[in-house]
Amino acid sequence: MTGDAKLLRIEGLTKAYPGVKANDNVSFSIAPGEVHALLGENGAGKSTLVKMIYGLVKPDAGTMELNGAPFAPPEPRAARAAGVAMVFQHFSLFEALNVAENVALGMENPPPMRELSARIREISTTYGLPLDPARLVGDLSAGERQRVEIVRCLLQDPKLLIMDEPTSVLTPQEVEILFHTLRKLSAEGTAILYISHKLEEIRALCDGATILRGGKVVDSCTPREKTARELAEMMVGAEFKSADRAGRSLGEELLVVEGLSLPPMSQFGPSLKEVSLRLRAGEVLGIGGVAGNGQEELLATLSGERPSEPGTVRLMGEDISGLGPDPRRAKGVLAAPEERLGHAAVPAMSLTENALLTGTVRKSLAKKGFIDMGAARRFAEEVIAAFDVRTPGPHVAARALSGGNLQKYVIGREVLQEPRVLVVNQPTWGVDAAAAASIRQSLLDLAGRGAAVIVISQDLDELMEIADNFAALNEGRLSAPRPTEGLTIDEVGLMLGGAHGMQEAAL
Amino acid sequence: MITLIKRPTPSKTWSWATPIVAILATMIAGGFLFAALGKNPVEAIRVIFWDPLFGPNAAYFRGQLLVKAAPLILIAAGLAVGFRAGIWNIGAEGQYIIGAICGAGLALAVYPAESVWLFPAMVVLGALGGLLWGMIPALLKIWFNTSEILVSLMLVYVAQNLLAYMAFGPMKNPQGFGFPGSRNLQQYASAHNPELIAGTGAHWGVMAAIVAVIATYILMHRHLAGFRIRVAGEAPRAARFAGVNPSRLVMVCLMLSGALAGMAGLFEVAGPNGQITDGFNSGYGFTAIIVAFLGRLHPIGILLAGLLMALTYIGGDMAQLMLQLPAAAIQVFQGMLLFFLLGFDVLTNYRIRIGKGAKA
Amino acid sequence: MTLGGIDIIALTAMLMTASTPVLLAATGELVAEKSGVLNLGVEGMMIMGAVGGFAVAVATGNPVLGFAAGALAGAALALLFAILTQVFLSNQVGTGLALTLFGLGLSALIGKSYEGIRPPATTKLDFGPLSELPVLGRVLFSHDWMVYLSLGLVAATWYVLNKTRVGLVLRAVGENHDAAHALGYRVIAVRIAALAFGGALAGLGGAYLSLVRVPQWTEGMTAGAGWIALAIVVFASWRAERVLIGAYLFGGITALQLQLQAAEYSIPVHLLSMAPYVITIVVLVILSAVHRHGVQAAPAALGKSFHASS
Amino acid sequence: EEPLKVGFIYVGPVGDMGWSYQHDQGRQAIEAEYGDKVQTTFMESVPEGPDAERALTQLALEGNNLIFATSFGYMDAVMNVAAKFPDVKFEHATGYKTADNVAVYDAKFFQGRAIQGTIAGRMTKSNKIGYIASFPIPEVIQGINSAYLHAKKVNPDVEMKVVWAYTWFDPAKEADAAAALIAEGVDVVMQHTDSTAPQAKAQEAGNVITFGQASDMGAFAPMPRVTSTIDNWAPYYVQRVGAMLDGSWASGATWGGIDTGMVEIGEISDAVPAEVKAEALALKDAIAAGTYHPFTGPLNKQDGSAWLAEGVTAEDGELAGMNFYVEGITAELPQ
Ligand SMILES: Nc1ncnc2c1ncn2[C@@H]1O[C@H](COP(=O)(O)OP(=O)(O)OP(=O)(O)O)[C@@H](O)[C@H]1O
Ligand SMILES: Nc1ncnc2c1ncn2[C@@H]1O[C@H](COP(=O)(O)OP(=O)(O)OP(=O)(O)O)[C@@H](O)[C@H]1O
Ligand SMILES: [Mg+2]
Ligand SMILES: [Mg+2]
Repeated sequence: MTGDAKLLRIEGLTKAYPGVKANDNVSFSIAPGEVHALLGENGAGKSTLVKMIYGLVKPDAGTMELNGAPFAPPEPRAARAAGVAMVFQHFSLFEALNVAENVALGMENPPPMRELSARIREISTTYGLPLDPARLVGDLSAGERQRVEIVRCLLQDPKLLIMDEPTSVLTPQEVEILFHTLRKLSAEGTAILYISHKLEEIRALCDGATILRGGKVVDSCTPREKTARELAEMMVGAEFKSADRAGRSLGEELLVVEGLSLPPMSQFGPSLKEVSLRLRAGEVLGIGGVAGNGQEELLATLSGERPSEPGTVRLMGEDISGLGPDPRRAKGVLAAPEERLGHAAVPAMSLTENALLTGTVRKSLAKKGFIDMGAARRFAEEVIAAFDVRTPGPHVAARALSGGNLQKYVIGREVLQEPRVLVVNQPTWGVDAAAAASIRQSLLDLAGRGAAVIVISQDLDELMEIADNFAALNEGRLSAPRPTEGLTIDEVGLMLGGAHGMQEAAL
Repeated sequence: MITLIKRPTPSKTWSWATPIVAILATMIAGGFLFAALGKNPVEAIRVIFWDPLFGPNAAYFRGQLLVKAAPLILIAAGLAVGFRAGIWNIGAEGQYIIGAICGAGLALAVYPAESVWLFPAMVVLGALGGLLWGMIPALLKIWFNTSEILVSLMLVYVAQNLLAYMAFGPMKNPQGFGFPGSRNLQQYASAHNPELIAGTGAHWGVMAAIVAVIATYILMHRHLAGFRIRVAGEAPRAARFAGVNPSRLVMVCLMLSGALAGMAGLFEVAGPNGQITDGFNSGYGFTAIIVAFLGRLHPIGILLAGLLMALTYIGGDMAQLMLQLPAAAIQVFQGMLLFFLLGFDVLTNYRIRIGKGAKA
Repeated sequence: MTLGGIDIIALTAMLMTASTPVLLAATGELVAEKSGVLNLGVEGMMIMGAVGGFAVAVATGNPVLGFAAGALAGAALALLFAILTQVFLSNQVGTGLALTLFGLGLSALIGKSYEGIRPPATTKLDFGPLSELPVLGRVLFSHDWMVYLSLGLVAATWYVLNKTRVGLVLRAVGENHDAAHALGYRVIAVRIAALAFGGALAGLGGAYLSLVRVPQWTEGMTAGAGWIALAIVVFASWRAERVLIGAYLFGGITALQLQLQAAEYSIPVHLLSMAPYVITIVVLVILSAVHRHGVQAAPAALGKSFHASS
Repeated sequence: EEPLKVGFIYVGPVGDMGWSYQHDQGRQAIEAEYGDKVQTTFMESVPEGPDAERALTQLALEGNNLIFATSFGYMDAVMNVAAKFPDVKFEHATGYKTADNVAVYDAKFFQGRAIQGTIAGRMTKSNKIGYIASFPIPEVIQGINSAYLHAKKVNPDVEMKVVWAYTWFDPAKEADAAAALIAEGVDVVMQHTDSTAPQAKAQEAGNVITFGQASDMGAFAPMPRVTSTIDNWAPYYVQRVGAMLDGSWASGATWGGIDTGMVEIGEISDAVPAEVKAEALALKDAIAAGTYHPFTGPLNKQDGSAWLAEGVTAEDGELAGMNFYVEGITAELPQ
């Protein structure tokens, strides 16, 4: 890749954190109008790299050039002024502020609010991402929130748009619309730096890719010319095997949910409306849908965090609707929530203590309420060993683990308690391909041992890969489950309730 | 340039060392303050920290140290449980007052009947009074989602007025020539909370404080219930997931801290203080909040912090007397101690980098 | 105009003066809390403002300089808090309590030589014939300039918070400091500035107490006003205009309580003295019940420490 | 020769310009009088209760031979400590419990109130007098009754409005109380609280007169402060220390008035008309000479029941426990 046509050129960028080189002598370049992918496992250094381009992190060594001129933004303000915009991996939005205010915060010299609102309306409709500037962001769905981030970038006419894992929260139709927008931008000459763990998307969208492993550039390629498996193997640097679904047979009916309704849990949350489902031993039920449509609520009622009306949840004929989490655990109903830090695990507490969080009922980690620390540590070590959790030991705080490793720990903690019914929400969210594969396999193995598993996920490929039946959750309503065999992505998209009001015309 | 780098896990070494470093820093800064006031700094520090423990009349002051520290520790031990759970009871002062009123009320009502059951009944009633007063913010929080910080604080002022009403009205000593204040329970054998061993200062409240420290230690660090309370403070959603009922947690924490504060009030009114007067409460409920933080919300830490705080009070009084150091200087000194303790705490959770290359 | 033996006009005029210190302090605390910092040291900052303002007013004979010094003294103490909580990431609740203790002590030390002195008088604004107007004259046009300044500050705070970019950034920092940081805003700097402003207003409130309302310097003269200011911020559900209502309501009930006594209503004094606090609780309950499913009032990052990890 | 060590504990800061300040003036008078023969120390802002007991013990342990405890609330603490240190002499202000080594002393502040009441009754135009009371205790009630009786005597139309502040010292609250009274139409504000806040409020209002309390509050003369009742402990303190020095100290109860100098009447300012001033001074002289007692019958209690018959004067013991208003006061006494 040579020539003066390059928009951004990076030479030897290096950034070390205590004990780890997040980026090690990274070099690559992007041309105007190019859609370029950054690929790599969790912790490979992708986010660190783009944060340096955006001025959030200062490189230890190396240089950058933008349009041929040296480029070293001391802070995001400078990067924005130079025409670099970024959509973050974790949204940088303010729930209690409205759309226009959120947009204004991402701009250097925003026009007066009235004018800005008009421009938001205008730009968002032009690109097929309609937004009401006066609505509170907290009231928006995940897809709409992302539109806010994108519109915020578009309003600045960026030359380079960075997107860090933008599609993990979108429906297939929304992804299509996003890609349409990105292609339009690229056609207008905007370069796009795109990070995602979803390899099929990379193949569909990107013109080039740089692959990072352990902070170093290990390869580059044109994604269209590779299969997803090949891409994954380039990232991991090893062979890759897909999930093994063999050896399962469906048994008796374990869990029956009927007419389950729940008011919203939080100010901005959705409610559950008349949810019904039946689950048999050995079955994996996939529940798809965009985040914010009742997934958290569903998990909370099934785990017992939010007990429901009598008769709505029955385990093998027994009404467990009114039971809290611990009694349900005693009966074998376990769960692993989506949010790893702060819900499934306590960030500041050690892995041993986090084992106590859910393990006391089935693993006798306490006697008459008094904690048996030794037993808890042994259980934590068991999870670490069985699920290949990479950590110095069980004394380490949960927050010190990378996302993927913590996720393996959380899933492992529940799986090793041998549940009858396990409910997981977003088991592989933001987790790299290798770790995701091992998590999926562990769920399939659990079902193979006769447990029933509900996998709530936004990743439809994942659901198609491991689920026997599929149901869609949309605005708190659950569709009737359908067998995954023979189900097309288009049909699934329709089950998910379309593109949530996006303008089909814009496609 | 100073940069803080978060430690993956808190440093055990520093969590023990920071209090010592902070106390030394306070002595140095306090020395400058005392010197500025024209006093010999070394002598002032010695009078405050050394004399009460090992000075000429130390035998008396060591006992007084317990008398002063006991209510602080008893209240702080209860508060810390709630603080760990993220439930901010700022109104222990009010619960302390109500506990005293309830317990003393019983004694005054049955006066002059003597019975071995009277004092235990007073303790129960005192705890109950504090518990009920603590329940008000709990219930309002559960029913209406009202901030317990403010409700408990406002209730302090309500309790203070109630105390004044009692001291000037229903509980006024009928043989007191119209002067405010109740009978002195020190002169009512069955109701008196006496020194258990003469000269040690140890009364039932001191015993209760020790028991409270041990009990809260077991609760918070050995028992599942305490573990869950800590989880609730660190990550409320994780606590729910673990099976904690948030409403019950609010009730339990506020009732527990209220009951302990109420008991402290009762021990005080039946013992060292002796009577219900309108100025009966001397800020123990508020100082205990500081003690709880100084002790890092850990029962053993609270025990030490309570003693340290009591030492600065008693030593401060001595400095006032011996060196004519103004009472306000002692307050400033206590403030500095807190600042240093809270500020140096950063070393437990962060590594400090100074100099070039630190800016990352 | 009297109602049940109470002179409503006099009461209103009185409560405006009586409420001004708390109004100022609460407005300052509102700004600090909007940026996501809970500073429980209002009482300490107020009393430092009271002594600082008094000392300078006496030394210079100029109350205006006194008020400026009061604001500076409050801000200085707030900066101490800011350094501890923002740079050294100390616990905000504990540090705030320590700040109160420290401020009370330090002010008493500084104030020793100012006891029993009278400060220079703060002038009342002369509205000429306006102050002769019936009803309105007493209520609106009979005060010293600080009363009007405090009202102006509330209005300005409302305007800046809701209508300007500075206010937007401040609110953003208080809502989600990580997102604000990712967008390139200096979270710590914004918070330090907000704290300093809060301290300055608390100091101004304290100076008003020692220079106008009482007027003299005495140890511990704030007598809990700082705590009331904190309560009023919550009471106002973090809205500037409601801070005004809250402060005047509280001041009004307090003043009314004494007027009822003077008018020989035979309500037990202690019940009356409790009234402002009980009513505050009742109003809090009503507001909380109303807002239960409505807009969440408290800034989402309130009381949480921020440490930029990148 | 070892100096005599004399200790003091004060309930407030010495700079309160009121109660504790006046006691400290007395302490300084001792030093001025006896020089090297005495050595005094004090502890300020000592809360009533166990802290006071500790402070007293501390003073005793430090070798003080005579200790003044200057607040009513120290009473039981004084008795406890005195029992433990029989060789140390204690003096307790305003209390009523004595022992071999505990003496009590107090001043007849109601005598000053009689003079204030006379001036108030003469000078009020609205015929409404306001009274900021601290706590409903005998000393304060004596003051209210005395002031009312003497105002009424010279002006039968006078009304008395009482606001209970429940504090000895809270400038902001006192200012509010004064403002509330002024809003009720009073043009005389009396106070039994120690700060000058009411003086400042009266000055602001313009035509309201006040009286210095505890200390002279001369900064507000000639208006609004027209005169004052000063607590002057110096003569008593000097005399008691003298008794210690010559070995004649004995326990007892002292209730001094204008005659002993313990109650001092501050300069009557020019704002008071000459004939009123003369009347007030005559009253003062009569009280000092013992020819007039402010509570002299016929007097009825508020409920109309008879209290003192014609010509009978109130006993000290009876006054010490006074818990009722006299006839004519319309407010209700808090119970
Ligand atoms: N603030 C930090 N402090 C210390 N180490 C860090 C920090 N941020 C990142 N790292 C280290 O840098 C490495 C690269 O992290 P980075 O977030 O860039 O990975 P990534 O490729 O974006 O991963 P993912 O796919 O999970 O988003 C991490 O493995 C981590 O060890
Ligand atoms: N502030 C920090 N201080 C020290 N180490 C950190 C910090 N932030 C991250 N790390 C280190 O970085 C590693 C990976 O962190 P990171 O958050 O990038 O994980 P991740 O794999 O990218 O997960 P996710 O996909 O959820 O972002 C962890 O091992 C952790 O030790
Ligand atoms: Mg990451
Ligand atoms: Mg990343």
